[in-house]
Amino acid sequence: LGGVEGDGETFVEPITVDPTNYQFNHLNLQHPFSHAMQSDQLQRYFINDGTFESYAVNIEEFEGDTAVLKVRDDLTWHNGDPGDPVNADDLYTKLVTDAIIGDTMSTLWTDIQRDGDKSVELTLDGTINKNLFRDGLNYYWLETPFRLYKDYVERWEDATTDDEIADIRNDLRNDSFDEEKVKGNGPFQFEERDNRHLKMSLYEHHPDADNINWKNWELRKVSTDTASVLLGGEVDGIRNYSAPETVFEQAPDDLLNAQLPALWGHSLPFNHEDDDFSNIRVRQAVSEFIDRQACADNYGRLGQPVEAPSGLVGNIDGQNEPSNRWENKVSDEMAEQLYRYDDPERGRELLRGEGYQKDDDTWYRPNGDPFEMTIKVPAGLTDWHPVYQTIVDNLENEGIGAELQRIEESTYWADHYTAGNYKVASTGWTLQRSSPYYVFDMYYNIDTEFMNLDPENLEAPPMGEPDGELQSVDPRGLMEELLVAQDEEEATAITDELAWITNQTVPMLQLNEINDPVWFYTDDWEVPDPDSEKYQSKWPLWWFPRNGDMQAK
Amino acid sequence: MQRKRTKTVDDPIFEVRDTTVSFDMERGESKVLNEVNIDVDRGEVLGVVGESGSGKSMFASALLDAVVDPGVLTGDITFHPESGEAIDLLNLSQEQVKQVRWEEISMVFQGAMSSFNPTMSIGDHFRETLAVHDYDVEEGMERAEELLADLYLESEQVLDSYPHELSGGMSQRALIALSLVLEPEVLVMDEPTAALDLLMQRSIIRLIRQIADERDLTIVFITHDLPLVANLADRIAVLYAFEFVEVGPAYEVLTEAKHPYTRALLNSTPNLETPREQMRPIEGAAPDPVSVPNGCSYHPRCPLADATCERDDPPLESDTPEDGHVAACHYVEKVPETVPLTLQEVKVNE
Amino acid sequence: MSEDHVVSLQDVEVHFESEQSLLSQLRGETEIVKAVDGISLDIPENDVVALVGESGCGKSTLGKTAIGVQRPTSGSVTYRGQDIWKAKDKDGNVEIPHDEIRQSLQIIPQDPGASLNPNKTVQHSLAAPLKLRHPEMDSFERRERINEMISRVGMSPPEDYAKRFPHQLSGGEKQRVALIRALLMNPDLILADEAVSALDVSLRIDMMDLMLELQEEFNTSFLFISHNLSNASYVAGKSDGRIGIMYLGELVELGPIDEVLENPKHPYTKALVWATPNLDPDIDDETESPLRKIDVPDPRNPPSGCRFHTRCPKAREACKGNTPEAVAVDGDEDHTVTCFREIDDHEYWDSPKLEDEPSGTESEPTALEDEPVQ
Amino acid sequence: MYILKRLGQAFVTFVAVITVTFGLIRAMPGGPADYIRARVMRNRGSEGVSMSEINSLTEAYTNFDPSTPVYVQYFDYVTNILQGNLGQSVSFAGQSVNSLIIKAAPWTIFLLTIAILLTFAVGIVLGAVMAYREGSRFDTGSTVLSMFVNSVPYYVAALLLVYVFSIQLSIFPQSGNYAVGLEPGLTPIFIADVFYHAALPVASLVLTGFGGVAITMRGNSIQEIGEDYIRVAHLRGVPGRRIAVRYVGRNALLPMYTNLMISVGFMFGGSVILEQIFAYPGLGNYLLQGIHARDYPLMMGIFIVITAAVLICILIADLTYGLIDPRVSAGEGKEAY
Amino acid sequence: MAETNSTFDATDDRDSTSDGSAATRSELYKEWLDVAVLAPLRIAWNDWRTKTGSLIILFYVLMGTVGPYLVPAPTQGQGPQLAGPFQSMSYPLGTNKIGASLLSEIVYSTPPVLKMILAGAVFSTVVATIVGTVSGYKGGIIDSVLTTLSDIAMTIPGLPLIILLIAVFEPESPYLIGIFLVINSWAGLARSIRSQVLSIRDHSYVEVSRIMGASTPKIIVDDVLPNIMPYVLINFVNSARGVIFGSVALFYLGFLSGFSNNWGITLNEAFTNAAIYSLDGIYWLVFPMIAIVGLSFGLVLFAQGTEKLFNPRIRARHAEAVDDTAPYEE
Ligand SMILES: Nc1ncnc2c1ncn2[C@@H]1O[C@H](COP(=O)(O)OP(=O)(O)OP(=O)(O)O)[C@@H](O)[C@H]1O
Ligand SMILES: Nc1ncnc2c1ncn2[C@@H]1O[C@H](COP(=O)(O)OP(=O)(O)OP(=O)(O)O)[C@@H](O)[C@H]1O
Ligand SMILES: [Mg+2]
Ligand SMILES: [Mg+2]
Repeated sequence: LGGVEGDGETFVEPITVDPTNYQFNHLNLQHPFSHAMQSDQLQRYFINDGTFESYAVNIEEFEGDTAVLKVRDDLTWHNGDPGDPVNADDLYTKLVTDAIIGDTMSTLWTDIQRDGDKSVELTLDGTINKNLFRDGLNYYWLETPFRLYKDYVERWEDATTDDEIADIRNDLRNDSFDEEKVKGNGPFQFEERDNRHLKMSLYEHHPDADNINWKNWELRKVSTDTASVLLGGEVDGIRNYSAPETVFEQAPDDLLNAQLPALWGHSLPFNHEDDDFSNIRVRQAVSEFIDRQACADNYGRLGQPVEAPSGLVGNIDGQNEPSNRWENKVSDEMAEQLYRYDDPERGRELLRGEGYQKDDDTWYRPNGDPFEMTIKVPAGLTDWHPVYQTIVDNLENEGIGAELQRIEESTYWADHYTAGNYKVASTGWTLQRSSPYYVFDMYYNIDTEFMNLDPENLEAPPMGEPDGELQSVDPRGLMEELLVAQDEEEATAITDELAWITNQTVPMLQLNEINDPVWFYTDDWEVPDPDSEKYQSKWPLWWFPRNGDMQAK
Repeated sequence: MQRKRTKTVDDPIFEVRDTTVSFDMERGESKVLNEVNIDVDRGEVLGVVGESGSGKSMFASALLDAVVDPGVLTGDITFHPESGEAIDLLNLSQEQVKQVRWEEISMVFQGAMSSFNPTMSIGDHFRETLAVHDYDVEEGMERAEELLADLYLESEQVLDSYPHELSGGMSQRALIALSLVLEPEVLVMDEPTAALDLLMQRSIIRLIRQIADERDLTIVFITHDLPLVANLADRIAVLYAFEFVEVGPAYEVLTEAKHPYTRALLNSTPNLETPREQMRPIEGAAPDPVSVPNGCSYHPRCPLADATCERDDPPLESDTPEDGHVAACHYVEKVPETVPLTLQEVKVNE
Repeated sequence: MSEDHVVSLQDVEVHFESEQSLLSQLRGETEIVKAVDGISLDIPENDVVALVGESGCGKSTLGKTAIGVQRPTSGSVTYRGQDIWKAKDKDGNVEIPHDEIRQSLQIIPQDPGASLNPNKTVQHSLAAPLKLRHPEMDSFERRERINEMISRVGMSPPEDYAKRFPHQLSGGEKQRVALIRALLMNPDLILADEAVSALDVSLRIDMMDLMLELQEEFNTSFLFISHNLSNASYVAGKSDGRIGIMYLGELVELGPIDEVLENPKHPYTKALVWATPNLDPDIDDETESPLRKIDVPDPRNPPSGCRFHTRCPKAREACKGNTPEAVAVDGDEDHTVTCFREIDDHEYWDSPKLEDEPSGTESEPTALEDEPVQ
Repeated sequence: MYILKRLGQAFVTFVAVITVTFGLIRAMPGGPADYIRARVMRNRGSEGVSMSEINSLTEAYTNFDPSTPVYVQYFDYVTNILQGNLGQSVSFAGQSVNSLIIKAAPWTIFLLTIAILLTFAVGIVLGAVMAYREGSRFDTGSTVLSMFVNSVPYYVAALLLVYVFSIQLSIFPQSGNYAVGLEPGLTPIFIADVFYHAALPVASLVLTGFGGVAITMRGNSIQEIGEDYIRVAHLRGVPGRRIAVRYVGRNALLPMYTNLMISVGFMFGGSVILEQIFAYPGLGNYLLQGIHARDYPLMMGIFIVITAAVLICILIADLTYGLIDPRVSAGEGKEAY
Repeated sequence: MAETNSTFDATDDRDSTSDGSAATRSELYKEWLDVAVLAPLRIAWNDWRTKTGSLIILFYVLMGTVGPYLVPAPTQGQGPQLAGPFQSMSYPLGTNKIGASLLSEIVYSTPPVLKMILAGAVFSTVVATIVGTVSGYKGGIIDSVLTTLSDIAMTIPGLPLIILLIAVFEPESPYLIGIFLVINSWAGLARSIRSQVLSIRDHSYVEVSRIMGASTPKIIVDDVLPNIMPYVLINFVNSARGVIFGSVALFYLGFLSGFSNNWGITLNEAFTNAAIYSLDGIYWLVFPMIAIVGLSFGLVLFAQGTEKLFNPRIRARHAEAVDDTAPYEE
């Protein structure tokens, strides 16, 4: 049993696309090939304590409105022996292309200059919270050789209007490169591909190549049925696979799983233009009826209920280890105060208070119609369904008519969720960033449109008084403040306020939080023990080889 | 070129004894050929006549031991080939079956069209038949072409055709040629012309006659159309209700039929000679094989019938066996009077 | 065009584009069968016309044209003076609506097996014409009338027969039911297309008698089609009707039955008479076939001139080139024949006899008479 | 001219199908960008794609200008197709639909050809034997079996086969078209491996498909056995084996020829789900990806290819049936009643 | 013109019937009942295939109609999660991941599945029969148009087309989904009905009806349809089977939207929860499979036996009102 029969020379990882379909512009989101072993990440993020460790790029200077980033000295592009050094142009290209596609990071600086051979200097917009800046760099890989993106970079430099930028973006998104042109700088370099696999081989000139005692890293096309791939031992490891219960039970002895503190979860977004759910009290009432413990249980062993839905923290009192790290983002006081929503009786009172009535075990709206709703879920994401089915059952039990509507996934996102075409729907939330800013970003910037929410005109009860008089609040304004908050204390205060608002207004109800597990076959590979701290950084699979934490047996 | 008109059977090629064909049906046992006895003379043309459902086809099948499932054939049928031992047709070995069928006795069916495999050309049928009987195919095909030509067919064209490309008359003749390609001694023809129009029927009958004479064939010719065999057959056997009721030389059966049924049949047959006013239909209907009347099976329709007829089945015999004309009737002597033959009367009156 | 005639056919032609094989289609050949080629025929009320001819000569087509089921390619078919197809197309002044014409011209099909809907009881099959013809009748009246008719044709008890499915009837019985069905429409003309040919010889007289009896009772005309002269002569003879002899789409001889049978003029008619078997063993029957060829020529490519010339024992060169017209026999307008031999001074008599083509295998026909009959 | 007429008809059908599918595909909600959006939404940051990209994606990834009227797009598209150019895939950046199809089609065709041939071979032989032993216990048993397998959906069979043969027994591979790392080529090892990988998908089609064929074949054969010419052939002394093959078998088979061709279309449709289960890189797989990704050109391209394949099969069936079965003369058309 | 009531006199007959007309009426009714209803039932009962098939179908119909009253609706927490089968009467077939009883899920899936089947099978059969008979019987231009139409429908690959249609229209009602699932499967059936009708319309009894002046719809219903009924019925069942297969497949692929429970959803849930990978979990997969296969097997069995229902020979034998001692059997 277990793992790909191997000579200890090749690590096999699953993919579900035909490798020949890859193109090599990672910015074109249509089947891009960009692999963390092929290019180095700028920095490493430790989820448990929210700290960072520079890797490919170091923040040399962060003072006032300048930040200087420097590429690691010994880093080279896979370009023969010993390759071209990665230099300032390449980092510059990374940041510029990021600006072209308009990621959050680019909103943090106003100007960019190359600073010598290896460094880039950014002029920041006002006083930016350093933590937030670091967090912005978090998911950056140095995968943009200047050679390749030269045109776009130059066009961007010349561009003056938003329309021009949009054009460049369009072209960039649509461009595709073939395999010859693209070079990475990570420990493994592209070797060959056919329609079953893509092979990368060890790049000996990578600074960490010495830590790696095997030759190849292979991506193998496998069935979309990950359970069978894993249990069938077609691979040596899987990065993050939220396996169903059976897989845990059936896992052979040499199949190790470690749960990462990479949190995400389900939530129940409300349509804020809906007759019922535009009312904060109705949202709260419905939240009271929902048994989040059951939602989490029904999701499976990786799920934990969100104790106090606040957008920010999940299991606020730390039952779930990984979420402890969020404790220091809000004040202890606030952690206490956040409302728990586990009192159906209060829910009933709230509803009655808004003119709803319950007769014969059925709730009626103020206008006399039965209180009913359809919960929309993406049909293909069957692992989501138990969670929402649980909500349906909770609501039905309470006397609120509820149905689960399964909708084809692309249609769901395109025509229902992002079109704001629902009463209640389903979506995920994530806590994979170190700064609360990025979490609230989802509630008050990105998904607002989809929820028909107006984040500048919300009403919430005063802090600590869930039943108090509603007053208007402006979470988006608070986020602006958070962006430039200079010290921890100030940041915590703002975060407290945002957490409270989110906890009370329930723009969407957080339901559960889920750990991502990583899987390894240990018969051929030596990896740290599942309890090890080493799993506390995001994506151990990428970091273990580089750090020498993983060895071929 | 008048052929000998046999009176009695001197040299039987078939001896059929107590032959019965029965089917087990939901409604009861159905004897569709009931203990029939008849001899067929070598070289004669025996016409077997009877109305629809009287068992004619069963008789034909019995002669080839080819009764369809689940029919059961019992009795004795002995076949005397020109040379060699007599063969018990109902107990053939595998080898004998192959030898007897088509090589000694062959058969032409009612629907010629449906006797050919629709997906094989006519020529392939010939070649196949020759090959499976281990005949020399080339030689056989020459014979086939001759046969076809004798039947006024353009042999090459016909051999290349598929069955559906031939008209009814053509396929019937092709089938006759096929039945003769192995030069059998006996040809059993079950209503070979029923589906054709008269001109074609007559032409074919004439050809059959010719061929029979040329090749010394014995022919058992089955039809429901009495006039058709009137001039072809040497002897005529009349089937009624699964039994032979009259057998005799053709001339005699036509002019002085002994059985009331034969007479009624003659009177009811449309023809140009009998004055129209005097043609008479036969009263009543033919019996169902499951419930054949007791006694003489014709009694319910017979003007002569009395208690005897209801009780006793008359044997097929004659006071004057030497003329070979036998009938199964208790009152043979009363028949001419009670059932006059209209055509003969008219002629006498003339 | 007389209004006395139930149906009157005027120069009717029916052409079919024959079904073609793939190959001939590729070659772009379109083949036309002239199933009926210029026939005129009047059928008066209460009359019987028998049509006789070989298979494929167009009898059924002509019959169907006469009862307005087959649209003629050219020529007209009138019902009591009303052009049937104009009525159908509502063309011009329609005096008799097509529906009425439709119901007045009926058929008894050839195959007793196929003539009744196997899924319907006799009762059901017979109720259909009554429903159409007498919508006012209720189901009891219908039942009654049907039972009357069933017993009328000698099937009793009628209640029992009414309940049967076609497979529970004998061929003769089926044909009787088909006859009743046609009669229940109360038609003026019934086309009996080979209606007795499929029956046992012994049942034919019975059936024909029944038809004639009912024909008289109901005052219908009959167009009786058969390939068998005996049957045709029986039906037409008993009702003083006429007989028409068809050959390859043409009416080659037409006249009162006894006239034609006793004095057949067309060589083809003679051949038919020859082919009719006789019951009298004293008639010597061993004469040679009066045909030079057994098979009918391909109707898609009929012979030129007189169409019969390829098989006619009397054919001469003249027959090849010219097409004969119908002429009255001995001045009797009722008896017409299309043969040059009826015209004493025709060039026929001077042209040489046709020899068989080399492929012809039939033995030389024995000439019976080679001089015009004076 | 039958052939020309038939070709014309096929062409009309083809254009109609293009039109219908073009219309339907354009009516589908969402565009190519929405698929990316869906991917981002689903994974909410656990991939390297930033959430803020979501809102910038709307107009990227369309290969047609939404401002040109639909009929112009349609016209352009049809023109291109008629020139054999199926366009550029949207979701597979840098690849033309033609090249994707050329890559995928052989696998689907390979799988389907084997499956169809085996299905028919097994079904026909079984059906014929059943007919010969009509009424026997073998016949009854096989009939029940045939009906039973006929009522099992092929994907259910596929799942069960996977469970038994690849998960429990590990005899057959569960997915893919050939073993990883094998050099494609006409080497015996490669060919053997391709068949090895096709075993389960083919088996699931064959196991659930042969029953229907067998029942049809049985019916046809029984009817054939009752024909006069079979009796005559027996009387002619034609050996039983030859009658079984040349007479009954062949004649019973001929009417199924058209079925065979039509079943091609059905199987093409069915390959979508089968290839999904077995991760087989055929047309169905790409079609599904195309649909998910709202890759219009790819969807259309595969639709057109499948349609054309079906059309060609039906056309071949129609045109050759007359050659195979001498009874049939092509052509029809009678006057309207 | 001929007279209607010619020579024969039927007065006595008429008397006798008018006397007993009340009796006759009920007799008539009985006779109809016997021939049209009881005889088919007897025939069905006499063929083990139809009998078994009918029983199976009846079982499903009961499950779909009465079932929901007998079995509680599936909700989470009816039992422990992933409890195996045959352990408790409250979840006899075990529970799924959220602790809902599998039996409840299967039972509550039945009504929508039956609705889908009914709508789909009725739709495809009716459309096919109408198109097939009309184009076969009418011929000419109508035929050309309808044939081209069904050719087009037949050529479009089925499952992909259905996926597209469902993506475009997002049908929610089971009836509508049923119809979508057979959106082009009627075409093949119409084509073969057409070719059968082409030969049936040349039967002489059809010709006679036409000559009698019966209307086209009447001829089609009376003379043409009964002949193709066995075939139509078999295809009705095939479409029904197609609907089951198709719906399960689409739920499985995640394309079908809709609220209802469905065996396909259960199957898919079981599959995505890797039930297939353990003997303990396989029940979750097996029961919906049994539900799917069982119903389609029942339908197939039923259809295979039904030819006889429309065979007048057999019908006559089983009808008491019809005397079957009539001798002529061909
Ligand atoms: N397979 C069968 N099973 C039961 N009865 C049969 C079978 N075949 C024929 N019969 C019956 O046997 C009897 C004789 O049939 P047969 O075919 O010999 O009649 P026939 O004289 O040839 O009639 P026809 O002139 O119609 O051909 C008929 O009553 C017929 O119903
Ligand atoms: N619908 C049709 N389409 C094409 N050809 C036809 C059609 N009906 C008849 N024919 C052809 O017309 C000719 C005359 O046919 P018809 O049926 O009138 O002959 P018939 O004298 O009734 O023959 P039979 O005695 O065989 O019934 C035949 O050559 C036939 O093939
Ligand atoms: Mg017979
Ligand atoms: Mg005819």
